[in-house]
Amino acid sequence: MFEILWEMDEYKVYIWPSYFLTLFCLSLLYIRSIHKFQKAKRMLNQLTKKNI
Amino acid sequence: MSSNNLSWTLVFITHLKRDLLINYRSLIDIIAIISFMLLIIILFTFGIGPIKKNLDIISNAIIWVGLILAIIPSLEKTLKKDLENGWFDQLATSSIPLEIVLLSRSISHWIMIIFPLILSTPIFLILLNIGKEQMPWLILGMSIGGLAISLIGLNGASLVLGAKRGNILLPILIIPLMIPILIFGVGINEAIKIGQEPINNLLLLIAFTLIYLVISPFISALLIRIAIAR
Amino acid sequence: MSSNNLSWTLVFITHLKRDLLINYRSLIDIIAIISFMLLIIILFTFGIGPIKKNLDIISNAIIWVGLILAIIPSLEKTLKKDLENGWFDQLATSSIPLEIVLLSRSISHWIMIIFPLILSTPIFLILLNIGKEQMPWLILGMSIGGLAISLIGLNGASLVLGAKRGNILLPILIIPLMIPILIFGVGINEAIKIGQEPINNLLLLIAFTLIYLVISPFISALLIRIAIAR
Amino acid sequence: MLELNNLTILRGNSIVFSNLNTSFKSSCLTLVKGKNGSGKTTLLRTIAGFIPAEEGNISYQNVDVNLDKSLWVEKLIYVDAKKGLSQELTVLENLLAWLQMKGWSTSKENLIKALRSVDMEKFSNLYISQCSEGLKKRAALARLYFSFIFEVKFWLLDEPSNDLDEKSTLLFKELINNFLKTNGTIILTTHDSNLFKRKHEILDLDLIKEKKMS
Amino acid sequence: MLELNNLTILRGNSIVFSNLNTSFKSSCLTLVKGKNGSGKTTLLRTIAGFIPAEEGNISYQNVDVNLDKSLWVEKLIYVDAKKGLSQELTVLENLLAWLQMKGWSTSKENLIKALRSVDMEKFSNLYISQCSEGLKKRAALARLYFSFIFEVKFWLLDEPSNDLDEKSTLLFKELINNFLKTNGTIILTTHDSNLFKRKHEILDLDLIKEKKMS
Amino acid sequence: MFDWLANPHRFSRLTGNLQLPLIILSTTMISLGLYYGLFDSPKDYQQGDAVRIMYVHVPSAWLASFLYFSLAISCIFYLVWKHPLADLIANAIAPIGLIFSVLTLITGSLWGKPMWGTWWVWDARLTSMLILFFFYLGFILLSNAFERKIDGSKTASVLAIIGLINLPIIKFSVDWWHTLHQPSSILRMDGPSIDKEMLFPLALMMVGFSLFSLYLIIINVKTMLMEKKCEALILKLNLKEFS
Ligand code: HEM
Ligand SMILES: Nc1ncnc2c1ncn2[C@@H]1O[C@H](COP(=O)(O)OP(=O)(O)OP(=O)(O)O)[C@@H](O)[C@H]1O
Ligand SMILES: Nc1ncnc2c1ncn2[C@@H]1O[C@H](COP(=O)(O)OP(=O)(O)OP(=O)(O)O)[C@@H](O)[C@H]1O
Ligand SMILES: [Mg+2]
Ligand SMILES: [Mg+2]
Repeated sequence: MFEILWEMDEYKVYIWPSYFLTLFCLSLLYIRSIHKFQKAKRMLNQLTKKNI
Repeated sequence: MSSNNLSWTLVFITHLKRDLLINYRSLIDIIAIISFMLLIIILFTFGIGPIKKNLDIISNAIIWVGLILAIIPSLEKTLKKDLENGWFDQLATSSIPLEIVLLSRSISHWIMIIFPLILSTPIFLILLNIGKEQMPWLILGMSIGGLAISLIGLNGASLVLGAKRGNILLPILIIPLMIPILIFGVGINEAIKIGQEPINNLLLLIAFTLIYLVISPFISALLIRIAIAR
Repeated sequence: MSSNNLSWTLVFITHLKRDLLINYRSLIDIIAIISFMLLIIILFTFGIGPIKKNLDIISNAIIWVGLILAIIPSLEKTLKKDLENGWFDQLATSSIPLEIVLLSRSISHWIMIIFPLILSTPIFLILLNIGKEQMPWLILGMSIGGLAISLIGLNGASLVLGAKRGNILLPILIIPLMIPILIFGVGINEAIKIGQEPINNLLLLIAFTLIYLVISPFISALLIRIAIAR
Repeated sequence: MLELNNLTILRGNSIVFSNLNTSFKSSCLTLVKGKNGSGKTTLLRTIAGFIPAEEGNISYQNVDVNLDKSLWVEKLIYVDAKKGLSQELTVLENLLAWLQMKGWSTSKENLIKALRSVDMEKFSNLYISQCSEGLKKRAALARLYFSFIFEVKFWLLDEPSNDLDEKSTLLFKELINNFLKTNGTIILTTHDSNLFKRKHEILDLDLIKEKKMS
Repeated sequence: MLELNNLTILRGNSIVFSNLNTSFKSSCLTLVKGKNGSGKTTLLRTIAGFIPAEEGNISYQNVDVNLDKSLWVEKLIYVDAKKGLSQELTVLENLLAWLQMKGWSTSKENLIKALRSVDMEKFSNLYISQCSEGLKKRAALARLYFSFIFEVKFWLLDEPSNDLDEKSTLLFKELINNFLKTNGTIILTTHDSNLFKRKHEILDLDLIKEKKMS
Repeated sequence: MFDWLANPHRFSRLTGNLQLPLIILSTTMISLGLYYGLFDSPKDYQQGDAVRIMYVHVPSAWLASFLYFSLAISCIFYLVWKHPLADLIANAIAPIGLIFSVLTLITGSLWGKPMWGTWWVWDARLTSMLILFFFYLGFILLSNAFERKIDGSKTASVLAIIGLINLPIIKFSVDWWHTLHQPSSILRMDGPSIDKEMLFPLALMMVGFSLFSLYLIIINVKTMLMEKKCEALILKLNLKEFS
């Protein structure tokens, strides 16, 4: 099955980057949102503590 | 004595008068804007070199792109000053509909920035040696498209009103909106050049301008109300 | 404790820091300036039409003209604000030579406006499909020519300082001075394109830039002293 | 009778003042006092309807002014440090532009009178860019005169007495007295505690805040 | 001992004042008075060397200050309505930038002290764009404190007391007294005739002009 | 719909039990799509393996366009009915849409190079995507360009709506522009002749991407809701200083 990788020889320079880039961007978005989410959560907890 | 008794056209006129008086007391601006346009043209002719054939290919493009780029510096000030010196605060203490005031702004911008450029088209034609049979169409196109440019420009100016570094944001926001004008405008002359009917492009240009003539003042007014509330 | 004991390089650094801090707190300006350049390119292609052959003729011209036009909006603010809020008055009450302050201004302008544009040349090359063998030369040319552009730009900015509607006057004053840069810059790439030696144009560009590196700060300083006296 | 019903105003994300209750009687002069940053300017701008209130409302004759904003704003004249003068116009032209903006048309005499009321007629053709600070201020204050011709009920003045020389200060006070006679309401901010000998209310924002504390 | 020897100054094409002769002793406070447009600001700007004199000269210890301008301007601090603060920086950053511009380097403590001297340390991180008028003014006046650390001989202050609340006015006066003790010279313009109880010279431009008339 | 969702608690509750399924579903679909796209789908008879780029290119293109539409709609909701939630949603969408438009452009270029021998052509679809990118950019820049967030939100919403009106006009005008100049033959982009074995991974990716974006939007909105809560609490603290 994986010989297909070597079949698409002259195109892989175009195919691989596009796939990797796509995945990279998606994961970037994911990490960013999660990170901001956690940060907000932490801050919220602190503030609620302060208010009580 | 409330302003409601005043007919709106009167309001329109008075504001038009003020704008013209303020921004364009001196001839300098008019000369300046024309020379700016000329310089853009010159820059290009130097950029592509003297070969006539090449010039012909892009002459129309240069004129229209020049028109769009030339007016950008003039835009920001049109509203920003009046926000900073508190004039809009004063406007907010009167019952005149902002929409009218802003329409008059666009018109005054057209009169003082676009119109001079239109008057000086002959010079551009000579510099870019465009055949004179093109002239009437060019002038027609520029006057109509120019109005759209002013209207869009005002929207842009009110978008960046009070924004940090608005002068740098402005071009990004408005240039995309200008593309149709450019395409239809150039289209007119390209059609002439290859001996086709320019009428379709002209109609499209007119339609586009009319749309903006209707919506632009409302958009700007909305934005300025937001700006004053700061 | 008088500033004479301070080494001028130190002065230079501190002012550079302040400028960068003020004008460029954010990425926004960099993104903005690049997008502006991109939009200018887009405008032109729409003006000229999609035919590759035509595009090739003016691709280099577009990049250089784009560079010159793109930086214009960023120029005015660099000095005007500091005149209005009285910062230059304060400068005038210190014994630091204005020349150095202004040199640092040009450099900060280069760093924050020109440099990002240079970094993004690949995008421009793709859009205008310019062969990549041109790239190193284009980058070299833009970095050197760009410095000259910043220096000239600052002169222009100080020339219109305190002038009514300076933002409109500015382009007229500086564009003529930029024409040599344009010619040499485009010259480099045209030479490459037709397989000649670009070295002559490059040398001319360097020479021109060096000249301005020397005289520009003095001119600006002179002009600002005049502006303060108003 | 203008009433502020527990007004809360934000500037940025910070509260300038909260649950402010007070009222301004007609034919009565109120000095808004308070230390720097206590919110005087903010208060005036809110009353003038520039800054939306976060909570509470402003009512004139028991009607919320935001119901018909334009009706409300027509009744007031607002002058602050920004003044709303454009550098490229002369003093007279600025005044004219302002009148037309208000939608008022008047005779040449009245214009002259207005300028004279702040002793500016000899500067009427000076460009604002050539005016000294005090002259600019007076050019802005000349507008107040028209409250005697058209129906204006409120003056909102932010530190009007700054930059004014003795003589024009007197003229300004005269304007105030006349306006109070035509039972108008004046709300002005100042730091000069002995500006007015005449009787006047005082709204001290600091005091109010202290009360809140305790 | 600073002397103005028949100084004539134009603004635009009009003479603001002509053949002005006067002198300012050290450790002495001079109030410049005069009606709006009489030329107070112009005078200060001329002494600070911003506006070139049409005729006459300014001499300090019998040396024309224009011979070595930079030496002269180093000795003075000038604060006016424009203040020289940039909106994009915080109060502290502005002060720092100003110090570096002056070519002075100092310790963190001194910065804090300077801010405290006008009661600004709690606002030190507020952006100027978010400051009220009075806070801006105080941010500008904080510079004066450094005259006690570096050698400054002159303060040229154009209506410094505007917008200041009671408390900061007192602090400001304290600064003035201390500076006079270190025998500095202060020239300031104001319209508030009863600003200073302490003894001070008065330079009344109107009087001078009247004298010229007769 | 917004009315009903406007209440943040209801929003959280409703979306709370949506998140997990969303993320699982989307990741599995995408990874399946990747597998089929790369290894287990036929070549195009004329494009060869290059057609595999389509599986990332087309979904991104589609999402970029769709997301902008929904962004503009929520901006209208925000301006007209003043729903704070609508503003949050718009702000949550913007960066995602931006990324997808960039992806479209880059993968597109990577596709164009082998097919047309050029990275870029001034085709209507490409260009309007580029313009769309600028509208996303403008929206983000503008909404952060003000001292107070709400000013930014309001202004940027207006911009988004302007874009909604103009994007079709621009796209039309660019098409028109092509008819003026004789369109060059090779540079046509009406996609490959898609057979159903290609359609399957394409569909997988499309749905996967959409669900993934939905998940991200929910997360971002929740984050912003919490940030708002924080601001409110800070205000409360300030209030305590007064009373
Ligand atoms: C052989 C080359 C290409 C093929 C076969 C191709 C095919 C496609 C297909 C089938 C679509 C989906 C159509 C739709 O969503 O309506 C699409 C959309 C798109 N492609 Fe390509 N593409 C190619 C190259 C490129 C290139 C080089 C770019 C840009 C650099 C590009 C940019 C886009 C954009 C922006 C869209 C979205 C347009 C829209 O949805 O309205 N494509 N392409
Ligand atoms: N830029 C200028 N161009 C021309 N004339 C000017 C300019 N600035 C000021 N003047 C004129 O110079 C005179 C003095 O101005 P100046 O600002 O010194 O007055 P001042 O004493 O400071 O008044 P104020 O008490 O209002 O501050 C005024 O008559 C003014 O009209
Ligand atoms: N644009 C702004 N953004 C954020 N905060 C602001 C803004 N403008 C003012 N503030 C804050 O609001 C508060 C009140 O400002 P305001 O100008 O009303 O004070 P003030 O009473 O007029 O002070 P002053 O006596 O100095 O004029 C101040 O703490 C100030 O820091
Ligand atoms: Mg105030
Ligand atoms: Mg003065």
